[in-house]
Order: sequence, then C-alpha cells, then structure tokens
Amino acid sequence: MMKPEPYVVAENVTFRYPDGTVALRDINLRFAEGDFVALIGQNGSGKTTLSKCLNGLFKPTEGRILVDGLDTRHTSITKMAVRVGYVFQNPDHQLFNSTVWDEIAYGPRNIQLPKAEVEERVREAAEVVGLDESTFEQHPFFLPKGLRQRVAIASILALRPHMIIVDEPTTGQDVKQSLEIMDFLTRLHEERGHIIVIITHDMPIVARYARRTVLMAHSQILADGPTRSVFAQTDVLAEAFVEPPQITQLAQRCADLGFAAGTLSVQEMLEQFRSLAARRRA
Amino acid sequence: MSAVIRFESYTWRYSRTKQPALDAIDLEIEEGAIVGVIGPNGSGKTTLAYSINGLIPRQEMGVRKGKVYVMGREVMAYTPAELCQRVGLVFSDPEAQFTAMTVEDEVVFGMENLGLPIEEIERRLAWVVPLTEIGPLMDKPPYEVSGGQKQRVALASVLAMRPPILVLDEPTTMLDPLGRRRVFQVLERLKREYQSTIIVIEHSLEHLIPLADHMVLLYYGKVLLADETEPFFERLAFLMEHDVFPPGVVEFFYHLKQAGEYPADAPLPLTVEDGTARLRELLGGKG
Amino acid sequence: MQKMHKTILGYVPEASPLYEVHPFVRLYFLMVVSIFPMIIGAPEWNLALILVVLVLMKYGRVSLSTLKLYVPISISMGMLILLSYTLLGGIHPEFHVVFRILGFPIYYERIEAAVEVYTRILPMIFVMVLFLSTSRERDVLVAMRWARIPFTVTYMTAMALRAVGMVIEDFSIVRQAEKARGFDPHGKSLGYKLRQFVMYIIPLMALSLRRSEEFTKAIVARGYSFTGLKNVKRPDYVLSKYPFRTRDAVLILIITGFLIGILYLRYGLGMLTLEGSVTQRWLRQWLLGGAA
Amino acid sequence: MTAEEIWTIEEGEVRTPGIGHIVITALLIGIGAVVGAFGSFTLPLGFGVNFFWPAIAVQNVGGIWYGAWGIIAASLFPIISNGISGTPVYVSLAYIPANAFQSFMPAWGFRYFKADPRLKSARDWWVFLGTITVGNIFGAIWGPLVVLKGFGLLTAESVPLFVWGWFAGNEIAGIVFGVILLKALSGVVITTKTFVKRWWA
Repeated sequence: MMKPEPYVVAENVTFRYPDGTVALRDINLRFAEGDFVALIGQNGSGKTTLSKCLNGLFKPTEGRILVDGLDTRHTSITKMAVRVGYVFQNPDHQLFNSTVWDEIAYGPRNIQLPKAEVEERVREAAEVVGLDESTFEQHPFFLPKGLRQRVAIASILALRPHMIIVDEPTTGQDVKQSLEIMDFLTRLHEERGHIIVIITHDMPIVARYARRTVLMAHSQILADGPTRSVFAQTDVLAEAFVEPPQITQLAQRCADLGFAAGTLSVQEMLEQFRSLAARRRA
Repeated sequence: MSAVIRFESYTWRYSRTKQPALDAIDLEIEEGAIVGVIGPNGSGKTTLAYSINGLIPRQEMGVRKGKVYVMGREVMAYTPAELCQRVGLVFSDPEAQFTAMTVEDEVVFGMENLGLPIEEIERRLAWVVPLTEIGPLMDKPPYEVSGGQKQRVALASVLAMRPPILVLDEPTTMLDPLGRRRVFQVLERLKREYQSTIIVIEHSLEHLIPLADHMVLLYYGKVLLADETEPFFERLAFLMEHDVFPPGVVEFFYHLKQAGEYPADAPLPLTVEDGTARLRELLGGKG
Repeated sequence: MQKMHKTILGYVPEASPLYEVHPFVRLYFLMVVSIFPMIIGAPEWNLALILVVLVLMKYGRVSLSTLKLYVPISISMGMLILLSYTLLGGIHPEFHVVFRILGFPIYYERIEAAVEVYTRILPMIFVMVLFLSTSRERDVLVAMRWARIPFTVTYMTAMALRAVGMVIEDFSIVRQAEKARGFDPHGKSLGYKLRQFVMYIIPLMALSLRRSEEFTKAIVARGYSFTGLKNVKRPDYVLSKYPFRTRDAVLILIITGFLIGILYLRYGLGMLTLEGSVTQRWLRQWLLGGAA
Repeated sequence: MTAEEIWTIEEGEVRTPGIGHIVITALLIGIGAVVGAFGSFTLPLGFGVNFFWPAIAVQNVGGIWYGAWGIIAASLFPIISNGISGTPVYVSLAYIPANAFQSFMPAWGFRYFKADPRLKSARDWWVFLGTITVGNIFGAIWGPLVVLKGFGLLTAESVPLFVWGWFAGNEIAGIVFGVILLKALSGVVITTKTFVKRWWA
C-alpha cells in the first residue's frame, strides 16, 4: 500500500502567548488521509492551542505548519476554514445567527458561494448531523444542548473542510449520546474520507474509536502512534497523568499472566482470557 | 439507620414541558450513606438534586406533587436559609457558581451568609482548605485557576458550610482524569472521616462505584432500580437495557459469569484491584 | 522574581508601600483628590498635582508604563478641547486675536480657557490611573464594605466586576469562532464588517442570560437572600483581613485637610484661580507680547 | 403569547424581586462595561462620547426586559467603561441621569403601550423607535450641555457637535444592536422568571 501523503505537516512548532507563556514546544506532527486521531492529555497540556494552530487561528511563533501545502502563516483565515474545521467545546460560543438555517449557511455565505450552492451545502450538512427540516427556522438558542452541538458541527461541515477537529465532543453528554456523536464522526470519516481529530478526556471513547492517539503533556508530544501502543506505554501515560480505560488497566496488571498491555476492549479481553484458560487446561 | 432523605410519590413537572421530570418517585436515602445516582441525560437527575435543597420549587417554575422529607421535615417547611445549612449542593459547572473575586471570598461567602463568627470561619477554613488542597489558590480569582482546582474550590465553598447532606451534580464532567480522581479522593476522605451523607450524580462509573454504598437508576422520571452497589450491578443486563454502560471490569466479569466461566454465586468485582485479584484466582488455579 | 499583585490595570509589587494603605483610603483619595482640580483654576497648581500623583506612583513602585495607555487619550482630549475652544468656538469680536488660520480668528481668551480646562482634566485622569493601577477588584469591594455600603450593593458590584472579566473572555472566543468559519474582515466593505461585528453581541448576551440562572441557583444554594437570615448579623470575614490602622485614619485626615485648605484658599482668599496665575502671565507674554 | 399577555400578571401569579434580578443587573453591567469600553476605543469623540456606541443597546433592552434593574445597570456600567477609557470619575457620575433616562424611555414605553419585545407588529417597532429616540434626545442634551459644558470642557459653540455626536452614535447603534437583540432573544427572555413585567418584578 502506498503511504498516504500528509495533509497537515507541523514542523518544529513553538507557540508563545503574548504574555510569554509557552503553550507548545517544538511540535512535529503529521496528519494524513485516513487518520482518525484522538488528542489526549491534561488540561493545559497544549491540546487546544495546537488545534487552533492547525486551523490558522493562532500562528506558530517558531516553526511552520503546512496544510494542504499552504503555510498557515501566510494563508488567509478563509482559505484555512475550508481546509481545517474546528468545532469549539461550548456550542454557545459559536452560535450567533437567529435561525439554524442561517447558522449553517454562515460559513458558505462567508466564502461567497452562489445561492444555490449555499442551499445545497446547508441541506447536506444538516442531513449528515441528523437535523430535520423542522429545526431550520428555529432559533439555535432555544434548542437543547445536544442539538446545539449538532448545529455547531453542521455549521463547520458546510464549509466542507477536509480535516475536522472537535474539541471535547462528549462533555456533558451521557454515554449513549456520546456514542451517537462518535458514530456519526466515524461515518464522516469512513464514508466521506474526512480526517477527524477529537480532543477528549474520555479514554473508553478513545479506545473504541481512535485508530491513532497523540498524547500531550507539558506543551510537548509525549507519544504518538496507534492507540493500542500508546495505551501500552504505562510509564509515559503516568507521566502525563492519563489513565487508560479500565479494561486496559486490568490487562496491564495481569500482563504476567499473558494479557497484552495494549488490550482495548472487553471483547479482546474475553478472547485472550479464553485462549489463556484453554492453554492452562491443556 | 434512618432515612435522612425521603421522597414520597414525588412529582415535578417544569412548566415548559409536558412530561414530568420526576414522576411519582419513592426513594429513601440512609444517613451516612454514599449514593450514586445514574441514568441518561433528561432522566431527572438534576431535578432530584434541586428538589432536595429546595431550588425546586423556589427557583424554577413548575408543578409539584407529593413530598420530599429532609431530616424528618418537608422541604417546603424549611426556610431557604435553614435548608442550606442541611443540604449542600455542588454544581456540575464550577465556573457557573463563582461570584467572588478571590478563592478566599468564594469559600467564606456561604459562611458569612450563615452569620458565623469570624473565629468560627477561621476554624472551618483551617479544616476545609487542607482537605480540598486549595491553600495556594486562596488569593487568586476563582475563575483563573485550572478546571480541577475550580471543582475543588466549589466543593470547599460548600463543605465550609458543614452541611450534613452533600449533593453533587456531575461534579467531574468538566475535568481531566487527574482532576476527577482528586475530587473523588476528597469524597473518599469525607466518607471515611466525617460519615457525611453524600449523593453523587455521575456518568463516570469507574470512580463512583468503589465509593458508593448504594446506587439508584433514574430513567426518564422513574426510579427503576435502587439497591446496594453490588447487587445493583448483578442486574447488569437490565441496566444495559436502560443505557447504563458499565466500566470495563464489571462488563468483563459479567460476560464471564454469563458463559459460566466465573462462579454464578460470586459477586462481580467492581474495581480494577478486585478484578485483578479475581482474574488471578481464575487463571492462577491451574497455573 | 518579585511577587506581584495583579491590579485592575496591571501589576504592582506586593511589597509596594501603597498596597499597605487600607483600600478605603485609596478610594477616598480617588474621590476627594479628583475634586481638587475642579476647585483649582491655576494651571501650575494642577500640574503640581500631577507631579504629586507621579511621585506617589514612583513611590508605590507602580510601573509608569501603564500611563502609556492613556497618552493617546490625553492627547486626543487636549486636541478636542483646543478645537472646541478655537476653531469651533465661534466669532467673538470682543476677544483678542492671536493669529488666523485660513482667515479664521484664533483668540487669546479661548486658548487661555482651553489651557485651564485641560490642566484640570489631566490630574483627574492621573488620579484615576493611580487608583486603577494600585487596586484590585477586591480592594474596591473592601473599601465599599468598610464604608458600610449595604452588602447587596457591594455584592452586585463584585459580580459585575467578575462579569466584566467573563465577557471579555467570551468575546475573544466568539471572535475566534467566527474566524474559524472563514470570517475575514480584510478587504470587505464597511457594511459587511459592521454586520459581522453586530453578530458578537448575541452570543455574549445569550451566554450571560444562561449563566444568570446558574449564578442565581448557586447563590441561593449557599444561603444568600435579600434579607439575610432572621436575627443574624452578617459577619465580614474579608474585611477582618484588612485592618484599618491609625496610619489610615491619619491619611484620611490629611486628605480631608487638603480639601478644606484648598476650599479656603480658593473661596476664602480668592487664590488658586486662573486670574493672576503664573501660567496666565506666561501665556500673555508669549501670545500677546504683554498686550492687554 | 400576545403582547398584552406578556405584560399582564395572571391571577395567582407571584412575581417578586429576587436574587435573580441582582444577578441579571450585575451581568448587564458586565456586558455593558465591555461593549461600552470597546465602543469608546474604536470611534471616540471624546469624554466618553462616541460616534458609534453599541452599549446603548444594553441600556435599551435591559430596560425593556428587566425594568428598573435594567435602568440601574444602564446608569452604572458607563462609569466602568468610561473609567477604563480615561474619563474622569465625576464626569461619569454626572452622566448618570442621561444614561438612566435612555434606559427608562423604552422600559416605560413598552410597558405603557403594551408593545411586544419580540417586535412583531409595526406598532412595536414604532414604540421602540419612538422611545429610544426620545431617550437619546434627552441623553444627547444632558450629556454635552449639562455635563461637558458644566465641567467647562466645551464652549457653547461646540456643544451642537457633541449633541449630534451623542445622538447619532446612540441612535444608529441602538437601532442596529437593539433590534437584533430583541428579535433574537426576547422570545426566551419573556418566559423566564427574571423577566420583569412591572418595574421590579
């Protein structure tokens, strides 16, 4: 298989806030076609700053970020918005139109698309997130939180960014709602080929959905690789104050019995248990 | 043990909705117990919390039927001030409850409202500050500290009022894993050292289960299941039908039990430690 | 590194002698000394007042760079006053013409008045900057509480100040969210920019309305009500951390003494007026060459 | 809900001033202060007078939605926003009547004429435009004439410029921002417990 060309390349990126705080230190990172990535780490480890650098809201103080071959420092915010979409954690911060329709159409209108095209994109984005037509004329402010989040995601989708970053998609949602949102992001990934990055503290969600995990701590990247192998690095996780999912912890504590440190699901655990038990009986 | 909180066919319907948020529920909570309340969003968990400390019906518009007794008296028979000395409430979004300019002001606000003498305020500060480990933050604006610290400040400001009953409404949703663990450590100490009655509404079962004596499943306004924690999780199939997703260890052993690979009469392990020990027994027997 | 106190307008070393002064004295200084320039007409005395404030800032180790923020405002204010008093001041045949701009007469009396007004406004701004850069929000509250202002009022002030910080933060996030959807004001028409600018206010207001409900619940849950508890006096723990010392009383007396002194000099003895001041003599010499 | 119903207190309905109103007042002061200071830094005319002052909308809708509480907020927040942008404290204090009246007029008008804050009918629009205009005329006269002239900051001849500046700065911003806020949020606000039907509750 041909190795896919990276869509985003961050080279030696350092970011300093105007008051001098270093939020990112010498970050090297690539995102390529087919990536479904979880960005994890403590609050304040630099996850959100990194994401805002990736879509050009912040410009790196040192180093550079290339998105689709364009240097974020010299690319207009409009050009960036159609390449990397960023969904903010609190939907209330990004809903400012008086109807759901206008809210989703805001982006496409901003890049001055013809009216027919705007309409097509709004309908499509609404359909993807499962908003039906009855909501179009409603005020986003009146919708329940779960729906507000969907409107927020749809408003980003309407710009058709190739890469979508979602900041804490599951905060405040119950488990069922979280799974729904994640399933829907997975569909976007599989059926439409979007590169998806989620920022989250929810480790079972990471284990279940993300093929690749980037672990951040102290403004740096501590680990980057297949989720399985990142969760297997117990010492690195401990350094970043991150605990893997419970089932992974169980496997790790029983590693001497033959369980794999990178066990991600109950199903995998059961299979290992059965083969180990069978071997013991033999 | 006596019931410190008792719901008697209690119903609350917000005036903006048609369905009641809590529908004729009966529930008793024992003194000194730690009770975990779980259920999908929209099941009435927050309504339950607000009904205990009187925010419902005082701050919400709606229709109330039935009774809620707190320490033997109906909620509405208390004045708000009396009630807040008995029930402390910690909200899910700590930021939303900060109204002072420094952490110190935030923590003493409730005590000042109670009219405590300055010496007593100082004594309580000396107790609650190390308990919640907020000493270094006292001089900072409460909204400028980190998420986990915010939640501990919120907890401290409620604990300082020394309520015998503590209600926490999703206290860790906004927190990273470390912050989450530290909040539960504080609850652990409260349980061990002060025998408070604590009601925790929480999605993160991993931390809740080792702490809780009792569990309650709320499902769209109804109490579907209320029991001690171990027997509660023995009914996992029922729970999973009602959108409860157990932590990996519980689920793992549940499947083993179903397949006859784990003794049917043995309790399900509820923590990683427990699970590790059980797993070693299972595999170590012939090893 | 020195430990710093964050104030409304920046940072002051914790060891600053001004910080030792009771917050009420600082508020009293703001309110009373701001009156001085309204009484004093003679520009040189108002300039002297500025000097006093500057010396206090230096003494209090306030970074003088905070003043930089106010340089443009001071200048534009000066220009505005000058314009108002000259080009926009109308035709007055009874005044002395110093020179003409495009045939429009510029009068001596107007310049003199502009100088007087400007030198009155400047020290008021300086006093304000001194206050803002040596006080934290909490100090304002302590000062108000010490003055026995009802708790409801001081508490509302506290929340309002807290809300200011919150709204500023929201504001920057909302702007980022707009950008993230491709909003780029560069090279767009003014009308377009304005329309987008207008959008900010909705999430700001909506967020505040949502929060107000949560705030209210949190306050009620911690036992605060309009009337307080029955028969319970609300203690003031915070205030007890700010003892009012003899030194503070002396400072209040000194400030009050100055006020009385200035009132007496101005209205009792007719001094400190523009009429007969050193500045007036210089201005006349310079602009009119001693005429009039 | 009809406009008439919005302002009528039903039988048995209890509306009393509560903590919620204090909180709302504080938050309105917060928003007003930030939006006001922002206006003062972008298009200033001087002494806290601006060619375009969006904070007027907070005064208008605050009064309409929250009655006396909105008026209190409207009176106080300019002290903070003007202070940050360098207006002396006594000048700000002297502006209070102007700011209070600018908030009072729409507050009174909507209650007196039973107009719908969601601006549903032409009549609602006229009440809005009429009351904010009267409010701004008063403010525009009080501010420059009484305060600025009183402090000697302006000559009699230059007062008209400031009167027009104050009026236009408020009127345009008030219409633009006020209408947006009323249309967008009134629907939700009028159903809340803190919405003020009379003056205090």
